[in-house]
Amino acid sequence: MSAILIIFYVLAAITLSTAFLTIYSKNPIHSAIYLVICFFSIAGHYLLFNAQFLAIVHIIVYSGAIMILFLFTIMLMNLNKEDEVHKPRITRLGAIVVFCVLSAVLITIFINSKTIVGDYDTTGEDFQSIKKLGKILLNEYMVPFEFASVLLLVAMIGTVLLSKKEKTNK
Amino acid sequence: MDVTTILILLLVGAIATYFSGDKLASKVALFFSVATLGVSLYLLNEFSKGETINYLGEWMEYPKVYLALQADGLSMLMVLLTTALTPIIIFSSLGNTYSNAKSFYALVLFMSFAMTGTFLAVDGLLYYIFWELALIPIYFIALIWGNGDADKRKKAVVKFFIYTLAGSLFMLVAFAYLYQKTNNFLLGDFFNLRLSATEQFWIFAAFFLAYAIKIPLIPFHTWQAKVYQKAPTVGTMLLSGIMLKMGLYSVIRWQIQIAPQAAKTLMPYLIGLSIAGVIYGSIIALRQKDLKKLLAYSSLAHVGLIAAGCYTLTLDGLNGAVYQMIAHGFVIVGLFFVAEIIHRRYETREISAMGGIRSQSPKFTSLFMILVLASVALPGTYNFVGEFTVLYSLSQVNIWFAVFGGTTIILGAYYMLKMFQNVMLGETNTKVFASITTNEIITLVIIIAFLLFFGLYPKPITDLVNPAIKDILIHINR
Amino acid sequence: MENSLVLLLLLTPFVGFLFNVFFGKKISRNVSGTIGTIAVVVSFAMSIFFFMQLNQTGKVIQVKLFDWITVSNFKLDFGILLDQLSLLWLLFVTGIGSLIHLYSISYMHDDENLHKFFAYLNLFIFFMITLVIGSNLLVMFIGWEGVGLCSYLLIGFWHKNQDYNDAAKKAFIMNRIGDLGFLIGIFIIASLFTTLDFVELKEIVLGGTNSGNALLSVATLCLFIGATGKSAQLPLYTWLPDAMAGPTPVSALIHAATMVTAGIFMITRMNFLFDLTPYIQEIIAVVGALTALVAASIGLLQNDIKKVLAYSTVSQLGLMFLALGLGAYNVAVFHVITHAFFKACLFLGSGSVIHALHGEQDMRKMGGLRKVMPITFATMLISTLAISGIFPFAGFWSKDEILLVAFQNHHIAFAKVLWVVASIASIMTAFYMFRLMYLTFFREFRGTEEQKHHLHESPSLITFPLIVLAALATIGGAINLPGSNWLNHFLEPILVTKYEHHALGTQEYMLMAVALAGAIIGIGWAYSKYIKQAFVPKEDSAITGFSKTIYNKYYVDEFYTFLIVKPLNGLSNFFRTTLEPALGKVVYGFGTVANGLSNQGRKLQTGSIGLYLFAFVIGVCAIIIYLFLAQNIA
Amino acid sequence: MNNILDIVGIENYIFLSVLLFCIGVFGVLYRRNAIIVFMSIEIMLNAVNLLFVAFSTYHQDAEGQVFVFFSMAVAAAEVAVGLAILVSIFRNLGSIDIANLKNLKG
Repeated sequence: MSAILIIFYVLAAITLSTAFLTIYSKNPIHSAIYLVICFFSIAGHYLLFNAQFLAIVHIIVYSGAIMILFLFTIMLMNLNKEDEVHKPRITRLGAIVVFCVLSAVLITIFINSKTIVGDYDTTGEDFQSIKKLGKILLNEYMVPFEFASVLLLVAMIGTVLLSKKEKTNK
Repeated sequence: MDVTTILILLLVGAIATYFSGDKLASKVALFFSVATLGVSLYLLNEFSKGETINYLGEWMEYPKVYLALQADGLSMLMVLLTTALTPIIIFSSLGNTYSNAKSFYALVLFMSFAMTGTFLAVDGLLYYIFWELALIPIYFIALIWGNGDADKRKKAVVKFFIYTLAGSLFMLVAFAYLYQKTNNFLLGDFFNLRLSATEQFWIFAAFFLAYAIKIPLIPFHTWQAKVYQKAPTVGTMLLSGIMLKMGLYSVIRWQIQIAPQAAKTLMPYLIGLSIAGVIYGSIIALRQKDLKKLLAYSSLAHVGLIAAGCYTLTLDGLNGAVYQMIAHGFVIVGLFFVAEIIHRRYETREISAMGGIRSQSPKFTSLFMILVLASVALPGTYNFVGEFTVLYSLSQVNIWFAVFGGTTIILGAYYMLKMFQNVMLGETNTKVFASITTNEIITLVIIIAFLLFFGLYPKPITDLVNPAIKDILIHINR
Repeated sequence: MENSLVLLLLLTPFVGFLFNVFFGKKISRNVSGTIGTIAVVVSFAMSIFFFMQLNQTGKVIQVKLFDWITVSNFKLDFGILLDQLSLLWLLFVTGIGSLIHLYSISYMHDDENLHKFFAYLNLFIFFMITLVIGSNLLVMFIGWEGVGLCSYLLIGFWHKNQDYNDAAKKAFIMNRIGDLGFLIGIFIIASLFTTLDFVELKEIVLGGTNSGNALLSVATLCLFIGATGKSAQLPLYTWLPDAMAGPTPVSALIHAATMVTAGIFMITRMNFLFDLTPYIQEIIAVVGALTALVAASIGLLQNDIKKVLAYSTVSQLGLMFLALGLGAYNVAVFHVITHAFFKACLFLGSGSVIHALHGEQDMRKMGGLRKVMPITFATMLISTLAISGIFPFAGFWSKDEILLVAFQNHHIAFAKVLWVVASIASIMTAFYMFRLMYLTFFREFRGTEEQKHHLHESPSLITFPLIVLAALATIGGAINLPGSNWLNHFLEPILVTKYEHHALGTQEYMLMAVALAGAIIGIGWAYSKYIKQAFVPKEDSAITGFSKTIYNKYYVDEFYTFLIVKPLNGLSNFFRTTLEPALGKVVYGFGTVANGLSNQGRKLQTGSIGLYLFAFVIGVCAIIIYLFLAQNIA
Repeated sequence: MNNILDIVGIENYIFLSVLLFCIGVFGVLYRRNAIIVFMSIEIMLNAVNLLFVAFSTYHQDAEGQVFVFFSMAVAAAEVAVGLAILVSIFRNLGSIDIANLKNLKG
C-alpha cells in the first residue's frame, strides 16, 4: 500500500465524514465549519491529481468566498441555535431510503458499465499546468471566459438588489 | 400581380387601418377591401383566360411546410365571395359608430385575410394556420364590440372559441398523421396516399369534428345561436356569410378528397345528419323571439342542406352546395343587415317589440321582402338555383332525402313569413321608424341585385365552378 | 321578329310592374292604373296575334332565351313554348286580366297604395304568363312559385290587418306544401327521362314503354300533389276561402279565373304522363269529386258572399279535376275557360255589391239590391245561371260534358258513383248560388239606414267588365258545342289520347236533361226557402247541430291546427327550451370534466418543497433505472 | 505524481463521487433549514466537479478542468444570488424553514 493510496483513503474518509456531518449537525455554524473542512479535503484530492490551478481556485472560491458568504448569512440571520424542528419521521426515513436506493443504483450502474475509451495510459505530456490551462482558457474558451465574468457581475448586481431592504413596502 | 397580392393587400390594409386613427379607419378599411375585390376580379379575369393562379414558396424546412397557394374555380369563387362580402359588410357598418374603430376595422380586414388564405392554401399546415387565424379576430370582435350583458357574452364567445378550437385540433392530428406518410403537407401528395379504410375512417372523423363544429351541423351547433346574437352585426355577418363557408369549402377541398372511401361509406349517415339539421333548425326557428337568433337557426337549416349536398359526392350535389354557399352568404348578410337596420332604429331585437314597420317605410319593406323570398328560395333568386340543384342531387341518391330536405321549402317559408309578418306587418307601430338611409339602400340593393341576376343567369358561376368540381370528383372516384 | 314579339308578350306586364314600383307614387292614380292595364292589354293583343298565327299556320313557336340551370346530365334553358294549350290559357289569362285591371282602376280608386296594387297585379300576370308559356317544367315552376308569391302579396294587400296577413301566409305555405310535391315530381321525371322540356319529354315518353313504371306513378302523384296545392283540392284547399281576404279583383283574377287553374294546366300539359298511370288518374278523379262535394256542401251555409264564391270555386275546380282524372283533359280545359268567365263575373259582381255597401260582405245584411244595381244584378244572374248549368249558358255545356264523361267512362269501375257525386255537387251549386242571388238581390234591404242611402250602381268602369264577362258566360259554350267541338279539335295536338266523339244519341240527351233537371231542382229548392219562406240565415251563435259543423267548414282548419301546427309549435318549443339547453350542457360537460380533473390535479400541488424534492429525486432514480438497468436486463 | 490513477484507480474516485453526491441528495431531502439544503447542493456540485477532474486526468485532457472552472464560477454566482434570496425570504417570513414556503400550493 503506497503512501498515495493512504493519503487518498484518509482524504476520502475526511471528505465523506465531514460532508455527512455538515448535514447532520444541528447547529448551522457547525455545519459550515464541517463544510469548510470538506472543501479543503476536496482541494487535497485536486492536488493529488496534480491540478494545482483548480486546487487553488477551489480554495479561494469555495473555502474562501462561498463559505464566508454562508457564515455571514448564518450570522445575519442569527441561526447559531439548534432550534430546527426536525422533519416528520416518515420523511427522514424516506430520505434515508432514497439515499440508499440512489447510491445502490448509481454504484450498480458503474459496476456494470463497460469502458469504451481504452485503459488509462500516461503519455507524460503536460496538460494541466497553470500555463497550459491559461492558454486554453484565453484562446479556445475566450468568449465563455468573458461571459463568466459577465455572469458574476450580473450575480453581484442581483445579489445587491435582492438583499436591499425594500422601502416602498414600508 | 399574382395570388399573393390579395393576401398582402388585406394584411397591409389591416395594419394601415390600425394606424389610420379612429376617424379614418372605416374609410381606409373600405378602400382596401374594395381594392382587394378589384384584385380578385383581375385574377378572375386572368383565370378565365386560362392562366393558373398559384404560388409556391418554401417556408419551413422541418417540418416541411410550403407557402402553397392555388386557386381553382372553387377557390376563386370562394375568394370572390370573401372579397365581395367584406366591402359590403364594412360599408354596411358605416352607419354605426364603434369605440376604438381602428382596431375594429383592422380586425375585420385581418379576418378577411385569414379567410381568404384558408380558401387559397393547398398546404395542410398553412391551411390550418389560416383556419385558426380566422378565429382570433372574430373572438375579439364578438367579445369587445358585442352586445348584451358582458358576462353572458363572454361565456358564449369563449365557449365558441374553445369549441371550434378544440374541434380543429383533431384536424391538426389528422394532418400530423398524414405528414408522417408524405413528409410534407401538400394536398396533392395527400391524394396519392393509398390510405386503408380504417385510416380513412379516422382521418375523416377527425376532419368531421372540425368541420361539423364550424359549419355547424347538429348536434355541434350549440355555440351558434348565442354567438350570433351576442356578436355585433358585422361579426355575425362575417361568421354567417363567410366563416361557415370555410367549413363547407373545407369539406369539399380536404375532407372528402383525402378520405373518399370513408365519405362514400358514411354517406347515408352524413346526409341524414345534415338533413336532420335542416329540419331541426327550421323547427326551432319557428318559435324564436329574437330576430338574430331566428336568423341563426335559419342559417343552421340552410347550411345543413348545403352539407347534405356536399356529402352526396355527386357533381350536382357539390355544384349545388357551392351555389348555395354563395347564395346563402349573400342572403344571410342581407338579412342580418336588415336586423341591424331595425336595431338602429328600435334598439331591440325582440320580434314582439316590432311590427307595423311596413306602413312607415315601404322601401325598406320591399327590400326586406325580397331578401326573405330569396331566403326561402323563390325561383328567380340564386338561392333557388342552389337549392334546386342540391335537392335534385339528393333525389338522385335517395328520393326520401329530397323529400325530407325539401321540407325546408315549407318550413322555411313558414318561419320566414311568420317573422316577416310579425316584424313588418300589422298596425302602424307607435315608435317612429326613421326612413332608411341611402347607404343602407345601396347595401341591400347590391346584395339583391346579385341574387336576382345570378338567379336568372347562373351560367357564369356554373362555368367557373363546374370544371373544378369535376376535378375534385376525379380525385374522389380515383 | 317573332322572338321579340314573344318577349313583348312576356315582359310588358313586368315593365308595367317595374314602372309602378318605381314611379307609381309620383304619378297620378289614374295614370298608374292605366299603365298597369295597358301593359296587360298589350300582352292580350300579342296573345291574339299569336293565336291567329297559330290558327293559320299551325306552327308551334319555340324560343330558347338562354341557358339557366345546368345539372350533371341535362341542361335547363329559359325557353318559351307557344302551342295550342299555352295560347289558349294566355288568351283568357290576359283577356280576363285586362278586364280585371280595368275594373280595379275604379274599384281600388280610394286606396292609398293603388300603384302597388297594380304593380302586384302586373307582376302576377307576368308570372302567370311565365307559367303558361315556359317550355320546361322548371320555367313553369318559376311562374308557379311566382304566382304564389303574388297571391301572397295580394291577399295580404291590406297589411295592417294581421288576419289578412295570416291568410296570406297560410296561402303561401299551403301552396309550398304542394310545391314540394311538384319539385319532387320534377326530380323523379328528370332522373327518369333526363329532360324536363315538354316537347322532348313527350317524344321520349311516347317513344318508350314506361307504362308499368312504379316510379312514374310516384312522379305523377307528386305532380298531382303540387296541383292540389295550387288548385285548392283536398286536402290542401283551406287556403282558398281564407284568401278572400284580398281585394275582390284579386279574388276574381287569381283565386277564381287564373292562378287556381294552374294545376289543371299542368296536368293537361303532362297528360302523356298521366295517361300512363291509371291509378293516379283514379286518385285524381276521386279527389276531384270529393272536393267538389265537400266544398259545395260547405258553400251551402256560408254567409259571406265571397266565401260562398270561394267554396264554389273549390267545388268547380274539383269537377275539373274529376274530368282530368277521367282522362278528358279537353273537357277540363273547356270547363276552366267557361268557369273563368262566369266566376270572374260573379266575383266582380260581388265586388260591385261590396263596393256599393262600403265593404259589407255578409249576405244577411244585404237584399233587395236588384232595383238599385240593375246591371250588376243582370250580369250576376247570367253568371249564376251559367254556373248552375242552365241551358244555353256556357256552364251548361262544360259541366254537362264532365258529367257525361263520368257517366260514360269505362276505365274506372266506380265511375257511376263519381257521376252521382258530381251531380249532387251540381245540384248543391245551383242551390247555394241562387241562395246567394236571392239573399243579395231580392226582397228588401237588411242593412243599416245609412248604407241604404248610399246604395248606388257602380260606375261604368266596373260594370263594363261585368257586361263583357256576362256576355262571354252566355256564349262561351260555343267554343265546344257538342256539334262543332272546336276546342277538342284545337287541342288535339296536345293530347295523346284522342277524345272519343260522342254521337249525340239518346243517352246523351237524357243526361243533359238530367243535369238540367238537377240544376232546376237546386234553384227551386233555393227559391222555396229564401223567397217563398223568406228565410234569412241565422246569427252565428244560433246555428246548431250538423249545420254548425258545415258552417264551420267541418272543422278542417281546426283539425289541421290540432294535427300539424300545434305539434310543430310544441316540438319547436320542446327543442328550444329542452333539447337545445341539454345539448349545450353536453358541450359544457366536457369543460366540466376538464375542470374537475384540473381540480384533482391541483391538489397534487401541495406547495411543500420537500415533497417536490422527493418526487424529483425518485423520478430521476426511476429514469436512471429505466435507462441503464431496465434496458440492460431486457 | 502523474500516475495517481495507476495507484488509486478511477473506480475509487467514482465511488467517492457517488457517495458524496448521495450524501448531498440525502441532505437536501433530510433537512428543513434552507441554508443546510444549500450546503448540500454545494456538496453535490463538488462531487461532480471531483469526477470531472478525475476524468480529465484519466483522458489527459484539460477541457474537463476548464469545465470545472466554469462550474465554479457558476456556483459562486448561484450561491451569491441564492443566499440573497434566502436573506430576503428571512426578512419577509422570519424563518428559512422550507416547510413554510408554501405559496405555490395549487
